Amino acid sequence: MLKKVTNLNQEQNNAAMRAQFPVLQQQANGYPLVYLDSAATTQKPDPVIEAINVYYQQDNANVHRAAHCLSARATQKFEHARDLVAQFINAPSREQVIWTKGATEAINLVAQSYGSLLNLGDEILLSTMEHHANIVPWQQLAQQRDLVIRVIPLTANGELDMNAVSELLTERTRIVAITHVSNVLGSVNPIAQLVKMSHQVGAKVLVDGSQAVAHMPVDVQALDCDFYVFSGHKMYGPTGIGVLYGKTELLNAMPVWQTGGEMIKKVSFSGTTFNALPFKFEPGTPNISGVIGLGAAIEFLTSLDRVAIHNQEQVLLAYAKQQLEQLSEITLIGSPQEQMAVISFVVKGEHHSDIATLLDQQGIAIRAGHHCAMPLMDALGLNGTLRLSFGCYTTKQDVDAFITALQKTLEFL
Amino acid sequence: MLKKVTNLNQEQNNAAMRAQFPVLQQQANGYPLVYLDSAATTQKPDPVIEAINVYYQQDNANVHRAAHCLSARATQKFEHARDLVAQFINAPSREQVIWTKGATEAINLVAQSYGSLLNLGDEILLSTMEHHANIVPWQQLAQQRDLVIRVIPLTANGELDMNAVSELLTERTRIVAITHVSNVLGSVNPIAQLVKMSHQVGAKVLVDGSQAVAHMPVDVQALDCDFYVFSGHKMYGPTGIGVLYGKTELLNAMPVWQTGGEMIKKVSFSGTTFNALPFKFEPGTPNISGVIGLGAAIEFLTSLDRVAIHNQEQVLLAYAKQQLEQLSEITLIGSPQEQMAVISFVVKGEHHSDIATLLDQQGIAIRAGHHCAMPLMDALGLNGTLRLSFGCYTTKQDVDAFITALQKTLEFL
Amino acid sequence: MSNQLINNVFGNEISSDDVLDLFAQQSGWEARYRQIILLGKQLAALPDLFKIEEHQVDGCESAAWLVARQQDDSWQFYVASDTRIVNGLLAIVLAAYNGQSSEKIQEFDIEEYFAELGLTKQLSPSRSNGLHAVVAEIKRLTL
Amino acid sequence: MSNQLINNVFGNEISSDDVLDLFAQQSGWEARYRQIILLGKQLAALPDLFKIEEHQVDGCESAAWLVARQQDDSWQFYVASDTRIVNGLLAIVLAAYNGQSSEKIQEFDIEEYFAELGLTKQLSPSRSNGLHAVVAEIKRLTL
Ligand SMILES: Cc1ncc(COP(=O)(O)O)c(C=O)c1O
Ligand SMILES: Cc1ncc(COP(=O)(O)O)c(C=O)c1O
Repeated sequence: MLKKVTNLNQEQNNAAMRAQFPVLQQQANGYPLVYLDSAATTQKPDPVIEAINVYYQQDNANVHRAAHCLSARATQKFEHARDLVAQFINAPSREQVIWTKGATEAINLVAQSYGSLLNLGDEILLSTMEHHANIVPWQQLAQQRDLVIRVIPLTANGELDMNAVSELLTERTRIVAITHVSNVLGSVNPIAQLVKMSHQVGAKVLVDGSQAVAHMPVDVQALDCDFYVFSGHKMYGPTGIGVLYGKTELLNAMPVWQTGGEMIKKVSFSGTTFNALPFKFEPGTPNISGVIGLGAAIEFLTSLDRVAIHNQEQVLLAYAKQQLEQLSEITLIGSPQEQMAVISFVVKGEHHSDIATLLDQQGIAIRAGHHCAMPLMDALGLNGTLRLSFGCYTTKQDVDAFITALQKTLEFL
Repeated sequence: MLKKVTNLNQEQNNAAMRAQFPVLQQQANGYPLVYLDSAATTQKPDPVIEAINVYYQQDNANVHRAAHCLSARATQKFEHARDLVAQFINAPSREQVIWTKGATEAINLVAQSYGSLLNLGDEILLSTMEHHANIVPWQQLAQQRDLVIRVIPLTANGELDMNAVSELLTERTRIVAITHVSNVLGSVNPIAQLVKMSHQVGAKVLVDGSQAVAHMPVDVQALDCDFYVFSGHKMYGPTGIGVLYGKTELLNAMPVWQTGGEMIKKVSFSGTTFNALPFKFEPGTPNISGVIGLGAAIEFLTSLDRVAIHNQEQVLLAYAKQQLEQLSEITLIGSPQEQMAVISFVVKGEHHSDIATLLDQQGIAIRAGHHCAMPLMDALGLNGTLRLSFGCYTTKQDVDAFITALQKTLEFL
Repeated sequence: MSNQLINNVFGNEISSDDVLDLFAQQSGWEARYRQIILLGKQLAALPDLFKIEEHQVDGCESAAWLVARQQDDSWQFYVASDTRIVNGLLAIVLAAYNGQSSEKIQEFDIEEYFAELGLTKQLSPSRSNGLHAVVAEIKRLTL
Repeated sequence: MSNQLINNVFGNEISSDDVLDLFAQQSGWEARYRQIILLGKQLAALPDLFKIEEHQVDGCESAAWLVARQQDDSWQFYVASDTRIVNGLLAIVLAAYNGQSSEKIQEFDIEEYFAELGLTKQLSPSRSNGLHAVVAEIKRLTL
């Protein structure tokens, strides 16, 4: 559907890329829309929108146990998307890819199912930079089962304090739940190293890949993580669909969580037996169009020259930081060695919300607030930041327009 | 978007209706597609497909806490859909409409959250005709908390045995979970009466409206039920979205279930407080396009002359039953007094799967199997049935084509 | 800082009509937002002692507080937020509500007022500024 | 009914080439499915004693059983299903696999075979007939 765009210069490249994203072709408050909120949700390219359309216009039917050809076709597309995801993250088998409604549900699934195997005094290790989705489910679990939550602190530049990790990991640590990339600071965490250290004490590792999958290659076997979760809507795919990857022996050992149709083998009032992976964790009619749209998003992503996209995002990141640093009122938050597509900053003497509102008046969409990371804000002593975040469609022009509008806003206030 | 089609004769009506459903305009195995599997999932009309398109092409952004106009627009549409659902089922307030990924998740939410308030020896009352989605979550709960499950048997014609109900309801009954309409027999259950009886012993009632909402008006206040659940994809809406309605005092009293972003007020490692209804039960980025598509489906449904549609479905039901009864090999399963858009039958000496496969060869899509109702199959002494089910787009021609193909199949075997 | 609640000029000296007049002369976001921020600066400071959870209005990305006092028939509202723009918007709201009776407050068409000001979007429940929540709270208190 | 496993004609007397020849002459669903059902009728009955959970193949909407026996180098499979069409499809599968060595079974291109028969869809994992599961199970047993 989508060819690799090569042999064009950068601007033509950008134009060809942006042309595929209908949302970007609009004005906001009378200015051309500059969308710098991709960490909240990415925009969707034509092939993804089209895949959803085609599904509803040609193939819509309930999946599995198909007696009729429409259902067989829907099932085939649905299960093909599972293959695409498995390849995308290099999962050893397709049965290890479980559909959820998003990263949040995937973490809840692990916390409530795998978590039910934990006991009084067992420890869970989180970090200060986690998104609420990777904190609250563990807090709830800890309350229910009398577990202990420990927290990896950050260094001054906004990275995991790896020196603290070896002390925090104990023989009681059962789960380490950690984000691959911070949604506030952009910090990329040393997952492979953390996994190795955690496995040494017998702890399992869940990686929150929400902010990673769209921006860097993810290889769950190379990371050797036990669980990996992400949302479709942050990687150019539809809303309402996400993925839980898990190691087979863990997924098999875990009790079922939500139950209902599709995930059973035999139901009777005297007792019920359950289906095998992946269906064991997929009760009810799934988000079929969401799954198929996510498949299209992965085809879109893999059709791109991902190294080039990554490089472009890195160049923009460096450029935006350099431009921001020239403004004396601005303080960048965090300066991790490896940073991915996200920049947080604050403006001296101004509330983030005022800045965001005035930028919006100039067509610039960025996010202001705690970014669902209140414990991180507390640790930083901030009540919020302004955050700009990039996607494959972000250009130098976007950054320039943002800087111009920001300068204007600062003069204005 | 859609005008009431009046002053046309029935055939023109039908043609105008069918023209709105792109899936129906195709051939299956060389024959015009005859889709008689609407109880599994309904087809989607243009306005629903278009609403999803418009969202992704013009409005896509993460909802709530909007600093920028794209997000404000997405939020406005998203929350407007909640108003539409509240009106559609006559909920007293919009905050009582909670988005889930489907009926299955809605039942799991109640079973796991409200269910956690139940204690040893408390009783749950189900019926023999329940879908697995309204059985297995309660079985799991009963196992975890040592509860007792009781089951309302059916009468010979496939209705709830209301005489048995008064005996089965005891002062230990805490929840009655019952389907509004059977997905196998089409039986319409006397919910208002059941609710009254259940409330007399202090039990709460959850109604599984999956097979009702597309076919009959639902008024949760008139039913006085405590919870009502349904899926969008069975009422002309998208996949991956469903609704839990609940009484405010119950929803407020229930502990949170899944947790994460959006559903919190304040998060810190020393403790977390939660948001108010409906957000308390909606962690993470929601299925925004699903919600907006469901809103469009409700606008579509309410734009129709629903009485006329209901009557047409009833006429087709009677016609199809009458045609089937003329075939000596056919036995209809169940003959409830009030029946909705669904017919089950078996063929003497033939396996349902063979019949369905051969009908599929002739372009006819019906379902064969246990329909996620194994306990009902056991009670009926069957290993499966053939099921045809209708939607607003089903015509007499569909039924005729089905009967012709069925006769041909019977001759063939 | 004093611990006394100080009545605002808004609604007492500056009416909603005054605000409408002010905005009729502004065009473009810059002029409008300059005006908003100026109005916000004229809000009487809310003593810290009132900035407690009881007075905090939920549903705002930034913090906002609302204190209400009824004397005889009419209401006075005291507000604060930690952002300039929300302060300005609160001033505009108070211009319509302060010194009014419950009936007048219920009757007043605030949507229409904000529409005339060209600020419809700021009042929308889909905005995170919390203005909608403050207005809803005022209406609830004066019901 | 005997308790003995009886070798099938399929794969032993009727080869996959024979089946291909048979289907080459049929066109239209009626002829093809008539042929399938006829083939199914020629399956040797599987004694009830073998119809136990251990032999049941998961993933079928209808029940299907598979028993495998290896003698010297070659395999014999014994199957049953409660539907006519699946029985026929199983007969077609056995025509390719019975009497073959593990290597031959692994090598045989069953997708291509079903494609030539015009039955690609019946072998698809998205079909509920369980044929795909039976073939997968045979491949697993002979690995
Ligand atoms: C009566 C009934 N209840 C529950 C369900 C489950 O709905 P879903 O699979 O959309 O969650 C269905 C549909 O399959 C149904 O027919
Ligand atoms: C790091 C991180 N984890 C988890 C989430 C939650 O994802 P979702 O809301 O799609 O479930 C997000 C996005 O908001 C995130 O950025």
